[in-house]
Amino acid sequence: MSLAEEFTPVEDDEPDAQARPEELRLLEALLFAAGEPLDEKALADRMPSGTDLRTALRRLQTEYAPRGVNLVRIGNKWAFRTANDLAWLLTHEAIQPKKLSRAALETLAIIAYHQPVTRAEIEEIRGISGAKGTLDVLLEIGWIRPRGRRKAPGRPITYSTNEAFLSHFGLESLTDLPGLDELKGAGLFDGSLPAGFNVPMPSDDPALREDEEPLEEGDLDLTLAPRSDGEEEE
Amino acid sequence: MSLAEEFTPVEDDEPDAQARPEELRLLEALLFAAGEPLDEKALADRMPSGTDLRTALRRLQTEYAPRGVNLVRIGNKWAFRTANDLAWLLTHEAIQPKKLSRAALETLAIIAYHQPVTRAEIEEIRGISGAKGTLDVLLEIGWIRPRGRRKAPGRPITYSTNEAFLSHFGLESLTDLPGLDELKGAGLFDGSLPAGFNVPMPSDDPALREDEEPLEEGDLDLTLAPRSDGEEEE
Amino acid sequence: MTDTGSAEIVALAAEPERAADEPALIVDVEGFEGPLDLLLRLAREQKVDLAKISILALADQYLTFIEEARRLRLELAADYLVMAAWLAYLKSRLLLPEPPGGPGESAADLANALALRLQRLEAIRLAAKRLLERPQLGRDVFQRGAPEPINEIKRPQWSATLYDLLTAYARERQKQALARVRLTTRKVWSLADARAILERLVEVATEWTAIDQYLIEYVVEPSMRATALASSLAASLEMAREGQLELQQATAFAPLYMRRRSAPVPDGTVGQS
Repeated sequence: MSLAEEFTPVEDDEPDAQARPEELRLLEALLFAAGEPLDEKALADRMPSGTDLRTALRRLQTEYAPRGVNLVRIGNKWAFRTANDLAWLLTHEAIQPKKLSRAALETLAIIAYHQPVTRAEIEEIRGISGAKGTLDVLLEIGWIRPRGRRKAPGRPITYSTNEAFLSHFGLESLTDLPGLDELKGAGLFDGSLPAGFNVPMPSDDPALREDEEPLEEGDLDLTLAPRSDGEEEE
Repeated sequence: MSLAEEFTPVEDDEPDAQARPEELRLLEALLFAAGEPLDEKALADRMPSGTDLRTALRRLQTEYAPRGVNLVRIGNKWAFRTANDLAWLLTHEAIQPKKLSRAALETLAIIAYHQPVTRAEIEEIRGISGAKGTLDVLLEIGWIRPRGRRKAPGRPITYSTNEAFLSHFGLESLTDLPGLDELKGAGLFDGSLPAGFNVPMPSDDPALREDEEPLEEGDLDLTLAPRSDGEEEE
Repeated sequence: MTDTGSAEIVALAAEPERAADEPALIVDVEGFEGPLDLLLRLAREQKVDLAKISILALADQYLTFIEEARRLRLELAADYLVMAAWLAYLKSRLLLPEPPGGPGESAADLANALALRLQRLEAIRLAAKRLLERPQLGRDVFQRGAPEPINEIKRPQWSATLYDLLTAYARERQKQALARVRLTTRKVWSLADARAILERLVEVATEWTAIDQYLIEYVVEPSMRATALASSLAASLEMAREGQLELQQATAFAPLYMRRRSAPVPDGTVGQS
């Protein structure tokens, strides 16, 4: 049963209701029910003759100004619209399940295990150039962050994963990522690995390493710039 | 040039505007913007947490009661509607309603007052067979719905009205059905009806009754199948 | 319901002015909604409260109507005939003295049940009428004419799992690991490479020179030594055969010396082993 059943309009709440001119009732009904904004002629035609439309519209606009619905003029026409400041109320966030591209997943995995890692290093491990688009995707999703610059020619940016990454993949810390033996045990690597093949022990220690230096101001803007679609690797 | 250009809302006209809670602005914006009635859960979801929805809806309903646009309750939902007495003004907006056949109208009334009810029970009250075509018409208009099956030989489908019915006829709930009390008082709704038919009050409570069981998959398709024209009763 | 029952009958009776052998009409399409509807209209003729109606008189009226319809060769729907049979039965029960302790319901009970059915149908018709008199949406009251749609913001939810991540990592690393092994096996000195280098070397080797020294200068990686030596030996033998250079080696595994041959010699002096 609904909470509304006990509702009965409380009459004494609006002492001025009686004093409100009938024209205002008519105008608000007309403007509410209309499928499109109405011009003054259309309104005048439908209102009782002798109505002072100017005054009535003005009073109605004033009445509604502080409300969640305003009476607005659009061109030469009038319409009710929800108040501008309430646009947020009329937006609905729909969750859209999306699959990460294979390139993005591989790049993310390399960052997770090899962090801090530069774009060139990712490309070397993957044996494919063009990691920029993928990095931008991952930055946009918010699972990686630029954390510093490598002390090397070109001072490339180093990337690491962040807390959102841990949270999404249900990891307490990067040390929870399985090592080579566990990956082998899970059947993810087959037997034909060369001698000396290794999987790094990832660390998300925020302290910069010896071969890293901090990002400068402006670096973040740069790396978060909207990616150009042409570069995207999907 | 429009008269509207010179309009600037006159602040001193509404001294109470400042005192009006923000919740009312949000609620009226939501309800005004929506094309369809909104249920209390949807409203609560959009309102800031801690909002006393009961109080806010009640106050809004009171505020709008004397206006040309009223806040009405439809089942568990709320919507703004033009005031009942202004039909004469809104002839532009009026759509010629499809005229319901006498058979369809009577069948609708039987479902409304006796729900949940089976086709055989409808035929019994009307003293005529062939209610199928009429039921199909009402299902197509969208005022009734199959809601379950009666635990009886043949497991006939039970029908009830739905929210679109309440909305169309401006009923807050089934207890507002016109003349319900008199009809009930005259003992006409619980006379020598078939077993399990002596329903004290019509109810569209979605919970099935003791003598009902749920529809199965496919039941809906069956009952909503396009009616064959031959069976149509108009 | 503007017409009275009798008016309907008159209309019905007057209507079919056609040859007797023409197909008959079905009465209920002519304005009656079934036998109860017909009974209800006939009852109105009695102009009394439905609760006080004479069921006997009503049964008579109904049966008369049916007979009239038959006389006019109107085809009646089965519902009407069933009702006629039932009313004829009821009439006989009502006219005969009730057998004491007879089976089932008394005739009066049956008559009352019929009266109740008629009242119920009338009540539901009244209810339907009042329902129809209510303000209706789209006719009398209106919803917002220009609703403002809710903007949908699509928020992606990424479906990658830890398993996906690990699989991707292993796949990527394995692929590269195997690719690198192939790359190193390709790192050999081909005979052509060796010969090109030797041809450049012999330009300066006018004196006996240990070939190893030159080669090590060129071959940085120790892992390449074997392939470099093998290929250059084969290339140098080839070049000696062509008379471009001379080779000499003191013993097995001793350094291999070579020098450019100043002038062609008919008999090759390929080094002694």
